This record gives sequence, structure tokens and C-alpha cells, in this order.
Amino acid sequence: MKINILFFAGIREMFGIHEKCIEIKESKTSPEKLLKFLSEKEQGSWVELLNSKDSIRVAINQEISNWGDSLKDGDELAFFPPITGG
Amino acid sequence: MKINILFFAGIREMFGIHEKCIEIKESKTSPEKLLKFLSEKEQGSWVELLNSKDSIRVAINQEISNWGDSLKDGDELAFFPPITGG
Amino acid sequence: MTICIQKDLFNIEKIISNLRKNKPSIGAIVSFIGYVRDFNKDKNTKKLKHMNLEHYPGMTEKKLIKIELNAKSRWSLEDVFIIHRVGKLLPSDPIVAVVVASQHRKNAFEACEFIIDFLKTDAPFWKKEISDQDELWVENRLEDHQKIASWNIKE
Amino acid sequence: MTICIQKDLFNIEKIISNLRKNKPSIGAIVSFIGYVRDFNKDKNTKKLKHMNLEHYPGMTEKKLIKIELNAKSRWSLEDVFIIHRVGKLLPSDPIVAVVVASQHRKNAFEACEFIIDFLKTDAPFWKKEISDQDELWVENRLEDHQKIASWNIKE
Repeated sequence: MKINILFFAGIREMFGIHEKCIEIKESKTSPEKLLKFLSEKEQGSWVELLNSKDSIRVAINQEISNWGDSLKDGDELAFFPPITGG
Repeated sequence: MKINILFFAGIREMFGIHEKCIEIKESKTSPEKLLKFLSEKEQGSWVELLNSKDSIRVAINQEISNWGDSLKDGDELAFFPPITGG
Repeated sequence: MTICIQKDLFNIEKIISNLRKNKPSIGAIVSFIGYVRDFNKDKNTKKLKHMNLEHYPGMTEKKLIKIELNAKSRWSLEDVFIIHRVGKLLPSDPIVAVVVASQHRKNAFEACEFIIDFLKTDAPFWKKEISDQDELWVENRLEDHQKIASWNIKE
Repeated sequence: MTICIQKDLFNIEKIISNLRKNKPSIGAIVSFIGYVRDFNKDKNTKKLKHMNLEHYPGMTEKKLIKIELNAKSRWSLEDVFIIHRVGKLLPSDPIVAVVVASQHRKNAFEACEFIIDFLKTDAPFWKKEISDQDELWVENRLEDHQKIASWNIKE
């Protein structure tokens, strides 16, 4: 399955990119499982992201989601810090 | 003593004038006493004003006042209906 | 702190930009603008032609200053601007604006509502509605006095 | 109901006059404008140079529409306009405006505060402060989340 991952604010700066399309073999995953998988496989900023998991938010298809929610092929997954607009 | 009387809104229209300066012999009076005195002496709109006393407001020197408050020489006395601005 | 009683139309963008001059600590501005409304079509067959707004010069300014000072004693505010039009006003003309600047938005929201609520019951303005059928002085609204009572309880 | 996410400055007078076109039933408009503030001089020796505002395109609009619809389900409103700037903003630049039109003022006041409160916690915007000493992403404020909790209780 393909997942399009977006990064915002401090997390975007940490990765140095805004967007990353990844492809994995599993047909069932969640933001949490995916993050753990990528931090083991790719290391780098993924490890950092996993370590700050408690202070970051995830959105699936532009809706705030939980770490355990399921991801399906073609989903847009976003990682970002708490919101500070207005 | 001299009292300058001001009329606003419907009361101004009733009297047909905006302002009336009156002079009375008494050295002590109140809006209520003055209104009774004028309705006996001058009749006309003063009687009408006295009859609608419960629904009108008085101000002495630009401060909302009670009917029994005392008036002194040179005071500005205003009669007007309830406020409807804004 | 500025109070204007005028016949002319006002521009809210200009009022705000004047208010903000040299005040970098302003983080929030809340503005209220009240307009002349058409009569409610459900209840009325008559049509508003225009409105005449009369006030008590001198007393009006005194009352508005008092309301502003009361607001400033209850909330931390950067500045307040009140403008009220008088004379002939047409349907959908703006009548009144209350602009409140503060560092944080909660103060500005509360103070702005407080000021317009007290303006409606304490500032000596009177409205006359001239319709195609009659001319009537507007009567005061019970709800306006009930709102004032709720502010006094909060005190 | 309009939502704008833009880099450009906005003019509140123009926003309001567009909103009012052909809507004679509007009796009250309440607007909130939020500005880039200088750092509090008491607490800070550093000076704000500018701010960078980033957002999540798509999700932002969705969230703002949802907030507007929530407000419309709670209060009787004539119209709502939300504008939020992104990109580089200088000290004292306006960042955001929420304009709410209704027949009676109480609805406009409450709905306007409701919308800006939820915008602050739910709409995906992020602010970075660039000072003469450092560059820092702004942290979210506990008070903003407490205000949201109080709206949910009122429901």
C-alpha cells in the first residue's frame, strides 16, 4: 500500500521535506505501527519523531486521528505539532 | 430661581419646542413639584406630561434623577422618554 | 479613548487604523457595528423609509465616557472608540460602532459587549421610525434592560 | 459563508461591505481581528523581527467550514466570514479576522468568540517567531484549550 506522508512546522524542518510518499508491503497498518516501522528501517528523523510522539498530532485524510487508527492504501497521513494559529 | 427645561424626542414634539427657560418664586422645588405647578398654571402640554409621568425620565444637570430630587437656581432639567439608541 | 457623535458615515477600517497607531501591544480588536434594519417582513406590512436619531448633547458624551471608564475598570484594555450617528439614517445605514482594543481577546469581547449593552440603556439617544404609513418613536426593549441586569450580577 | 487563506493584507471595511450586500436583515456585525504583537517588554530582551505562518492546505478550509457550521447550528446568524493570513508577517500586522453578522447582537458576539476560540485550537496553522536572537515555533497556550472546554460545557 501507498501512503502519502506530510510534515508541518517543526517536523517539516526536522525532515527537511514537506512530503514523502512511501510504499509498504503490509495491507493493514496504523500511524503508530508505521512510525515504528520507519524508525527501525530508515532511522534518522523517524527516530526523533517517534521519541516526541506524545507531543505531536496525526491526521489521516485531513482529519485529526488517533495513533491506533487504521490506514488504507492511498491515505494522506500528516504529522504536526500542536496548532498555534489565530 | 431660573430653571432651563429641555425636551427630547416625543416630549419635544408634544411641546413643539426644544427648550424653555422658566422663572419661579420658590427657592426650593423638585421636578415633580415643578411639573405639578406648571400643569396647573400653564395647562396644555404640561398636563399631558404630568399624566404620562410614570413613563418618562428626568435628568438634572445631565444626570438621571428622581422626581423628588431638589432643583436649585440655574439647573438644567430635562424630560425625555426611555432611551432607544444603539 | 475617543467618543464621536456625528451625522456622517464612518469607515471602520480607518477607525481601527487610527486606534492602532503607535500601539504595538494591541493583540486583539473586537468591533461591534449596529445597522438600521428593515422591518421584519413577517410581522409588518409597512416599509421603513428612514429613521431620525436624536440625542441630548452634553449628557450623551458624559454617559459614554462613564460607560468607557466602567469598562476600563473591569477589564485590561488598550483603547476604546465609540461612534454614534445622529440625524436622518436610511435602511441598512450603520448607526453605531464600538471598537475595543486589548492585549488578549477575551477582554476585548467582554468589554465591547458591555459597552454596547450600557450604551443602549444609558446613553440618551432616541430613534424615530418613519415608514410609508406612520411616524413612531421606537419603544425601549425589555431584553436590553435584562442584559444590563446580568452584567450587574457578574460584578 | 466565506473562508479566505491568503498572504495579502485585508481591509475590514471592504469585508463587511461585501458581507452586507443585499442583506437588509443584518442588524449587528461583530468582528474580531488578531494582530502580531511585539514581545512583552517586561519578560523579553529579544525583539520580534517577523513571524512565519504555515498551514495545512485543504485541512484548514475543512476545519474552518466545520467550525462555521457548528456556530450556525448554535446561533441564528446571517453570515460568517473568516480570513487568515499565511506567510511572512511583520509586528503589528493583522493575522486573522472573524466577522459575524446577525439580526441581534448577542448571537453575533457569542458566535464570533466561539469561532476564534475553535480556530485557535482546531485549524491547522503554525506560527514561527523570528527574533533578533533566535527562531522559535510558538507553543500552544493552555488557556486556549481551557476556553474550548468551557464552550463544550455550555452545550
